[in-house]
Amino acid sequence: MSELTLSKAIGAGLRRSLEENDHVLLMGEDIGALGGVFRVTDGLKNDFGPERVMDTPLAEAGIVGTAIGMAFRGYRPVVEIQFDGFIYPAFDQIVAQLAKLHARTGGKVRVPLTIRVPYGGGIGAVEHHSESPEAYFAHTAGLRVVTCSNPQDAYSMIRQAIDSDDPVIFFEPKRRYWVKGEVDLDAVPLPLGKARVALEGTDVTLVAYGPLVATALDAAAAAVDDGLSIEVIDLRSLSPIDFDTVEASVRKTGRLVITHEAAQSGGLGAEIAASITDRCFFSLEAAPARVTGFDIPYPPSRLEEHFLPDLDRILDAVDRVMGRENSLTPWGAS
Amino acid sequence: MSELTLSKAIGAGLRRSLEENDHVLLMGEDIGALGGVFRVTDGLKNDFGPERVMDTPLAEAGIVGTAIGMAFRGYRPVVEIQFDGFIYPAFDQIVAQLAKLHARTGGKVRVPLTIRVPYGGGIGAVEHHSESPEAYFAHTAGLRVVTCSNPQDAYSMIRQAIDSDDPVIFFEPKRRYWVKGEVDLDAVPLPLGKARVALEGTDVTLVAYGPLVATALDAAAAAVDDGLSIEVIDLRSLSPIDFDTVEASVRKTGRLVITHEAAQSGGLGAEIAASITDRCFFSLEAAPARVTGFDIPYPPSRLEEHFLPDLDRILDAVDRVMGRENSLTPWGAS
Amino acid sequence: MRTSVSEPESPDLTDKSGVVDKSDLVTIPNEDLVQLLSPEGVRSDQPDYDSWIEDITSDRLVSLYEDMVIVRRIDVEATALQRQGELALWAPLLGQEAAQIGSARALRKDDFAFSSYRENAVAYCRGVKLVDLLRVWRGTANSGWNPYEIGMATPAVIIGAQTLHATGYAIACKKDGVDSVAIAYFGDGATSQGDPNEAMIFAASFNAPVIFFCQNNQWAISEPVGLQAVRSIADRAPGFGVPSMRVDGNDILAVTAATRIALDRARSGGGPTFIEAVTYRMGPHTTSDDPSRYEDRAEHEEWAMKDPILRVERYLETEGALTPEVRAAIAAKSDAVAAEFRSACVELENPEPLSVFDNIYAEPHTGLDRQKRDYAAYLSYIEGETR
Amino acid sequence: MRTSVSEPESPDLTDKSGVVDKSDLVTIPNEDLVQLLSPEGVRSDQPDYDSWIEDITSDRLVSLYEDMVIVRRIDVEATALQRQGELALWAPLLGQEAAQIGSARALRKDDFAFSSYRENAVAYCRGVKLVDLLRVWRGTANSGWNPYEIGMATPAVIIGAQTLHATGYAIACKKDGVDSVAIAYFGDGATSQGDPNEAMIFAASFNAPVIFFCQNNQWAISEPVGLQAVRSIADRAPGFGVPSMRVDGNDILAVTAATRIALDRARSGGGPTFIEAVTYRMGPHTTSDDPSRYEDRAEHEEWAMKDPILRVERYLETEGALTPEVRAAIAAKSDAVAAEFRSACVELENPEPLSVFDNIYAEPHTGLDRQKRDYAAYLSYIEGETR
Ligand SMILES: Cc1ncc(C[n+]2csc(CCOP(=O)(O)OP(=O)(O)O)c2C)c(N)n1
Ligand SMILES: Cc1ncc(C[n+]2csc(CCOP(=O)(O)OP(=O)(O)O)c2C)c(N)n1
Ligand SMILES: [Mg+2]
Ligand SMILES: [Mg+2]
Repeated sequence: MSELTLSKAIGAGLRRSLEENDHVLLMGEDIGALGGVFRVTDGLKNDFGPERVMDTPLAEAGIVGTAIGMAFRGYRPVVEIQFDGFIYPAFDQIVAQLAKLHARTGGKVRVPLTIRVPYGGGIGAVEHHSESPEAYFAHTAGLRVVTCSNPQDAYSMIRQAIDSDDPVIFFEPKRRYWVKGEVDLDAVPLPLGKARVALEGTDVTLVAYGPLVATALDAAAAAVDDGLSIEVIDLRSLSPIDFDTVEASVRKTGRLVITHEAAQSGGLGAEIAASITDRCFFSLEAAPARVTGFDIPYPPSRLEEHFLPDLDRILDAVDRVMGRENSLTPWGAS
Repeated sequence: MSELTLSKAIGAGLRRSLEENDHVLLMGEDIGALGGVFRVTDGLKNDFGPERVMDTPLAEAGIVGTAIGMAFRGYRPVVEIQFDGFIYPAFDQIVAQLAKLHARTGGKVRVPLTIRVPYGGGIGAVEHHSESPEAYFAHTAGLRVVTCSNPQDAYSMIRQAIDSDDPVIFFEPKRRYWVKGEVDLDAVPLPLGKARVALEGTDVTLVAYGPLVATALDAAAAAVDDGLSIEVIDLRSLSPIDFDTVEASVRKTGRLVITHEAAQSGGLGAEIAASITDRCFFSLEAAPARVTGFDIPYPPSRLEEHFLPDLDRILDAVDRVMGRENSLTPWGAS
Repeated sequence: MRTSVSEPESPDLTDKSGVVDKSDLVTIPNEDLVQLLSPEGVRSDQPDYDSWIEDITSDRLVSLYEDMVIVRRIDVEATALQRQGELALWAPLLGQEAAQIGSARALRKDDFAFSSYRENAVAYCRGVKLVDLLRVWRGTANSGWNPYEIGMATPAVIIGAQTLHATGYAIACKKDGVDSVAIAYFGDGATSQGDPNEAMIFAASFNAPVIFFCQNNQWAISEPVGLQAVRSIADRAPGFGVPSMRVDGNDILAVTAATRIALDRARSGGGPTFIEAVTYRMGPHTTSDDPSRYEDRAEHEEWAMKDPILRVERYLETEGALTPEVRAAIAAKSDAVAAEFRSACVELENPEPLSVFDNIYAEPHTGLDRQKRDYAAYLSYIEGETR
Repeated sequence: MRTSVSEPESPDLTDKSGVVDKSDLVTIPNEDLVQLLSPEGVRSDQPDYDSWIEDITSDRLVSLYEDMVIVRRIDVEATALQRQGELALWAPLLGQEAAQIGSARALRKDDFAFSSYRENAVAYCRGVKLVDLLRVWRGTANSGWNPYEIGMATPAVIIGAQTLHATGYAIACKKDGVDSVAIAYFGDGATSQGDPNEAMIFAASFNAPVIFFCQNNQWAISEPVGLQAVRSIADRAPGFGVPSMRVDGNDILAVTAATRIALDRARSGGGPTFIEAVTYRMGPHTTSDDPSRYEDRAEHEEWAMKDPILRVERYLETEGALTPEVRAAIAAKSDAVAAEFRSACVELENPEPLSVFDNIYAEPHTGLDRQKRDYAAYLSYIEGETR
């Protein structure tokens, strides 16, 4: 056990995978000497050489496309996309090639590629550096999509992603890179597709993932003062989604709040609300509520607090599903 | 009034827009002499010349990107993407540029660009020619997304899309290109963002759009034999979605079925189910049901009937929301 | 060898003649084209290239000729099958036989080809089973064969995407320390896409053993090559650091020589090479296309005179290698292939309904598994209902 | 003029020396670089270029010098503001003053520039209000100015995307029958992206009056240009049918001349031109970067000797044009600009919360309107609660 930041935990996971399997290699912009703009790959080029830790030309389609070609020969490339907003030039290679190759070839060609994407807001960055594009990929059949919320998961999940024979989009909650936690490098991890009950509770189920798990836990802690017991689920996997775990929780609580940074319309919150409503309609005491980013391009950083779900907005939604006074039905107003 | 196929109705709309506004121009692959692979632009290059109907090099990012540049100078380009599956190389230009330019510039730069996309399956085509990528765009703030289901709407909506000062992704239900209908070239159309009640009914609300509106109407007709009155809503606009119209219907029927060809997870059905559950939770007699494509890449054409929602699958879901015997709860089994 | 490398001549900066008239660029002038066998079947000496095809005696050439005849016959048969409703679509390679067979026959078994949808002759040379050529076009599968069995990826329909895969594969060959080569096939239209340009950049930066083999058949559906490129396509690669050759794509000897030069270069650590094979699409883009809407008949007729098979036939006749027996044997083999092709086609059954859920993932996916379960229930419920 | 056009020399096909050693390509050799003013401040004659800058007398050069001094001062001030927490980030252009000011000052008011994030000097020349340079980096807006007011699009952060916009804009100029020109600014790293390659293809096919102005500052964050390109970047364009020039980007005279040649060509119907301005990024990539992790100090020092401002200073001194009065005036103006820049910065207020919903669409959008309504209700509810 050692205490690591989330970013160092990912680095440790990459290191271990590089050590254990010589077909693992890293590709990306500035991942070598610089160690990546977030230093996640710090030291790896030095230790494994430029053949295994490859700085590439500045072209995301090129990176993903050539990585696919390497996978054809049995490699397991781990690609870094420098920021969330820079993944779109590679969209065709991801959606039309990476996601479909295994199905296209009747399972003959495996594409065990991992695409690491620092994602989400909250770091005061300029445009294109704070996006949450996970819904695009979770809607794309053939991909697995995961995200982590703590150093232990960061370490274990990156290793599981690399080990998976399917392509995995690995979203890293960049504003939590500096969060520290104990990491057991030999822990037996949960299966990659499983959600985790981060906090048990009885009144409301609060589903979060990635950067908002910490916010959700804060909200749950604050709710205790209001006499509310919130069960927090860290989704971890966004494709597939572990609905069994969410369902079990909602059957118990009867109430569901979902939070993510991505825009609300067509975001994962919609899928979770719809699927859970379908699975446990008669257990629900209220309509599931969503606390999400708005349907706008990510705003300038001085306004990001008015975009990002926070503790107060989550608790307002909790009040709503609890039938308590809330912003949409202020009792003073009636 | 004249009787036109849906594809000819779009062509007529393009022609009228080209006539009325000399800043309208068409761009795309093979749209000139060939008239497009579906002949939607047939004759237009001949009549308006190559300066207004521009065959372009084979590069979707290039087409959309240069069209954006033209919009900077006041043009209203109408771009054709040859098939749904070929839009991804342009994804960055659409999502990171087109969708965001107006917001980025505080409204200074308008991008009245229309992107026409023949979409959906059912024509027995090879891979990449039968996709339904609408959810990607409906989840993208800054875009409007619409689709039509009949020649009159095809004509009116393409004209409204071109007239809109916002970028519009215009999905054309390719397997309905040959459907005929009366088109009034001077009809006063519904606002672009409005849904249309295609058939009134009292028992179940069935929401469809694009190619599946016809299927939904067939299902409604068949349901009459079972003593069921289905209200069919043709959504028309996918961003924004006219939830008011859907809500009004569901408040009346208490039951909701949504159908689309796109994969279920993260598809528009999820958003509609979630939003309507939120708006009329206490009017719902059953969980909204979705009848959609599966979470798989579009299958080879000999299997597409096992992917595309059809009358029987829709009626099975109708039975489900009605609490009747259905495939998931066969009474014989219990 | 330097003669074979394209040296793009730079446009004159002082030329202010206004709008470029590209009409004359549609057909590329023949001057700087490598040609060893003329349309009339006359062999010309080109020392730089001749040495690479010394082993292609008349006998060997007969065998290449046979390949060309057979794939042309496959095209005819496939088109007929499409007309008869047995195939949904077919993309004929008519006119491009030399480009495809000349290059593909130059490959080693351990090389790997990444192609587009029109490279049926390449697949044929790689040893594809005939039935595997049919699956995609009959609509029973999204790709026909196991790439590892024949050393060829299943075709990419997204224009240009495969060039990056080839480049990555080539980089991997280098990492593995083997001298296998990747070859990417694509068309003139594809050169406008970002991907093939990025592929050249990656190939140059990583000195990848990859061949970019562009069949410039003058058309991208209805668009003439002049819309994609105002200079010859082979002129682009050198600027990226990728040497290029421009060969008569209807001359199987020139194509073979150029491919062998590029292969040798790649195997010996010399990196990527670009080959432009100048040819012509004599058929429609696919069986659903109607070239009469855009094609210039005169140009078509001109190219008919440059037929890749005819010139070999003429040459072999002069050499006395096309005896009646040889002709008869080839005709018999063609007939046999066509017959096998046809019966393989009509016998191709629809896959099982539930197979739509197969192989989407390599490992279980709970979301999809549930959809499969529900759909299975639905199918048996419906069956019960209608029974 | 043909001397100015890049004629890529083709690599030798017979070279089988194995893996290319690109280390020596990081710094591009100077031989074929157009230079009119040496680092020592010595003016050399180059007839082809001289005629284009005949009007740049010492007086005019003093004014360009002043621009360079001021934008360098802005960079210093901005970096200080970032260190003090007043700006979130800044991308200094230190070392690239000549490339940006030489090219931007050559433009006409009705021309239009499309740039990346580092072109603050271009915006300065286009007449941007100082405060408008700050908004993005302070985080109060996603772009600073109204593009139509200064004839310059707000910067594209997605590398290379703007090259297509410039090309489309140029095509539109042609359609409008005006002789305005679009200029696209981008870096050496950007040349690896698909978009700029597609932009050259579209520009060539439509003969668009666009200038592709590449500032090769040797770095894309930590990646040396040798990773993006194994030959000079200017070598690529000719293959696309876009003539190119390679100029000393630290020589404001050479940059001005090249840009004017390209502008003239574009205005008179000659189509696109590519200019590679060879320069060096003397600062970090942005204020969050740490070049000590990757940069070669010796190389840095070498480039320091080639400073674009110093050489003009030396030349003007020889010419006697940099009198103490002139120096004092420039220093005073720099101080004033810096002071205004600073106060504009600290006075920039956060926008209103509900403005996040503004201008997403040009026309009403019911979905977003509802979110705005709900969030307004939330804000006033929260305010009421905490009151
Ligand atoms: C990304 C993408 N855009 C458009 C298409 C539609 N399309 C299929 S083939 C083709 C023309 C290709 O021309 P070329 O590359 O010259 O190959 P050829 O068909 O001549 O062999 C087009 C535009 C596609 N398949 N993929
Ligand atoms: C599509 C995309 N990928 C990655 C980045 C991250 N990024 C920002 S600047 C930069 C380097 C750009 O180098 P260059 O084009 O040479 O311009 P310079 O910074 O030197 O001016 C990178 C990789 C980005 N902004 N956009
Ligand atoms: Mg072609
Ligand atoms: Mg640079």
